[in-house]
This record gives sequence, C-alpha cells and structure tokens, in this order.
Amino acid sequence: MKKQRTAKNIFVNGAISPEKIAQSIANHASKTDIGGHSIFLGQVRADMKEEGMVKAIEYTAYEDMALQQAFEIREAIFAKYPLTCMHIYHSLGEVKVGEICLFVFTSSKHRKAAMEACEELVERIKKELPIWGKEIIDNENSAWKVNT
Amino acid sequence: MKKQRTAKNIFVNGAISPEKIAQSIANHASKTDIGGHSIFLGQVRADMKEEGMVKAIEYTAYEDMALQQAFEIREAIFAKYPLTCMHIYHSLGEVKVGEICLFVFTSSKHRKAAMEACEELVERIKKELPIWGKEIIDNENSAWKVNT
Amino acid sequence: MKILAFGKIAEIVGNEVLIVDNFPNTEILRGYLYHQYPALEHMKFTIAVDKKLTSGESHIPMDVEVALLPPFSGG
Amino acid sequence: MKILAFGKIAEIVGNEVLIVDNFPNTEILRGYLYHQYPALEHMKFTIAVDKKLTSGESHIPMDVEVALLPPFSGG
Repeated sequence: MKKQRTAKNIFVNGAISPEKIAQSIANHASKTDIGGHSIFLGQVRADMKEEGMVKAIEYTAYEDMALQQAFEIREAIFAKYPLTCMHIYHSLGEVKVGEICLFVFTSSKHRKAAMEACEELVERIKKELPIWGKEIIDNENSAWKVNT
Repeated sequence: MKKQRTAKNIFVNGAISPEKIAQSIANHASKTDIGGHSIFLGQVRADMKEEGMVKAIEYTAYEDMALQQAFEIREAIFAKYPLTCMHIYHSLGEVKVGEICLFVFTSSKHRKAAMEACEELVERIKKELPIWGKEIIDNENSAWKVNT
Repeated sequence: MKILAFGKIAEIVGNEVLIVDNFPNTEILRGYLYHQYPALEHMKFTIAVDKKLTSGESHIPMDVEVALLPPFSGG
Repeated sequence: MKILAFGKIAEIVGNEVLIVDNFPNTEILRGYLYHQYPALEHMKFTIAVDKKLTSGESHIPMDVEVALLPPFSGG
C-alpha cells in the first residue's frame, strides 16, 4: 500500500537557526539507506536599494494556500525522483540580514536524485508559493522584494 | 590584486558531525552578500554486499596528492562560478553507517552559481581525489568500495 | 463576499480583508477593484479563487475564499 | 626508489611502502610489479609520479615520489 502523505507545516517563525538544520541532519542518521543529502539555504542579503540598505526581510504568506501548494509540489517531486526524504522550511516574520529564511533538504540513495530534486524544489518554491518578502531598509523605508 | 589562496586541509578524522556543519553555516552569517548556500552531504549506507551488510567505511587517502588536487579543483571552480565561499571536508578513518563522510558547501549571491558549483565539486571530488573507502562488513569481512 | 489581500496589495487597499458584494467572476471583480483603488491598475496581481490561481475570466462560486496575490517573492 | 601503495594494492603487496631499484619509466615499473605480484595483473591501477597521474609510458625522474593508485572511491 502506498504511504499516504498529508500536508505538513513548512512555516517557521523568524530565522531558521543552524541548530535546527543540524538537528534535521542528525535525524537522518538512522536512515541507513540514504547515501546523499542535498541542502539549499536561502540567506537574506544586505542589498543596496534606491531606498537604502536592506537590513531585514519581513515575510508574509497566504498560509493555507501555500501549504496546499507545497503539498502538491512535494507529491510531484516524490513521484519524479527516487527520494527517501524531503523537507521544506520557510520563514515568516522578520529575518535579519545574514540569517537563513529558506531550508530545503532532500535525501536519496544515490546523490543525483537528491541534487536534482533539491534544485527543482527551490525553483518551484520561489515561483509557486504565495509568500511575500518586504525588504526593511535601515532608514525605516521598505520595498517589496521581487523574485527574478 | 587577486586574493591568493593556498591549499587547505580537507580531511577530518572520523565522521563529520551535524554540529560541525551547523558551525560552518553559522560562520557565514556575517557575509551579508550571500543569498544562497548549497550543501551536499555524503552519508554511509548499510548496503548489502555478497560478503554481508556494510556497517562502516574506513577511508584512506594519498593525502599530499589529494590536497594538491583539491586545491586545483577549488581554483577551477572559483574561476568558473561567481562564488563567495567554498568548503570541502572529507573523512579519513572509520565512518559508521548513517554518519556523514563528505561535506561540500558553496555560497554565492544568487542561488544558481552555488548549486551548480556544488554539484560539479561533488562529481570532481569523487572522480579525481585519491581517496579509498574500504567497506567494513558486519561479519568482519571487508570489500573495497567502488565509485559509479 | 470576503476578499483577502496580501503584500503590497494589502498596503494599497489599506486592509488585509475586504468585505464586498458578491461578484460573479474575476473580471468583474477586477473592474470593481480598479475603480475603488486606482493604484491597482498599475500593479500586476493574480486572483486566487478557493486557493487556486485563476487567469482571464474565471467564475467565482458563492462562499469561496477569494484572494489578491501580488507577484510571489518567497525564498 | 620509494613506492607508495594505497587501498587494495597495499593489501596485495603487503605493505604501504616498497623500496625498489630505480626504474626509468612507468611501463618498466609496471612489468616489475606484475612479475613480483601477479595479482596486480588483474587489477586496474594508475601510477602517480610526483603526485601527478600518468598514463602510458611516462618517464620517472630520480628522487620523486611514485605511488600506485587503485580506482578512487572517496565520497
């Protein structure tokens, strides 16, 4: 019987800590059929904008829809690649420059599947999840982030 | 003037701990021009061999040559992709099933460079570094690992 | 009907939730919004109906959640 | 000259370092090794001279490090 997966919460309040990432990696030590993990981390950049220097990004989301979309993306990626595990975490609220706002983690027996799936996941998350980043500028201005 | 890089030690005794990975991620919080990190982790699998079940891999290397090769690979990848940082760690000695034996970490302003560089690094490390893994089997047999 | 607004659109309409009359489809809703909030005419946004993206003229059933979504910028 | 042996080759030759006469090139060294350790004839291995991979017949300068490398299996 096929394992039934349900929508998981992907949202984390504020920045994603390196300790959370370490814990997530450690949790996979018992899965001894895994040969490779691929991880992507998005980090907030101190970009210089017309309005000034970015000091943080404030994330909001249409949470219900984002979780539903994330679930559909998960299912599609699991169907396409022979993965053992897949995890997606995205920040909500304020994430300061230098902090982690996105954590995508795929694992598989052989490295190729994990790497390709991770890359595709990141692209789809950026394109398809209803999440918005508002760039907080150091002089108290702000600007809406634009994905390219 | 171009920054002069020198050969760095890539070898770690035994398994690479999740805490080391977390520390390495945390060290990049001050580099506020980084927008994306790509990480690959190799984990030892409990493969079933003719001789029995793998319980660990014992790594040895021609260290001097491996460091020289790793340095050349680093330089080539830095020349090819607009990276901010690149780190390579490989275990020597015994790494048990479920533990991490390879940690490749690339960072860049935009995600694509980090991802592509990470993938190319992993391929080149496996193909070009004089490192050998001896699979330790649970009944005290052993077999030499073969990269595919 | 209840309309959720996100990101820059919530800023323009001054609210995260709008309560408006029922509109039968997304084009009529769009016309209403442009009339009420002229700044929206210069903005790219998608209308989600029941948490699904729509394009062109899409029917809006009664009692479903409608949302105004500016371009996504997660990650 | 000193020859380093790694991995399965070190097991076959029973040592990680061999001290042998000087050989002028890698093909003559290979012939010597096959003669001394017949099991090596059935193994794929590369000879590194001064920490560089060689292929075919390569000159071996005096006083450089020579190493016998079975197929790599790092990672």
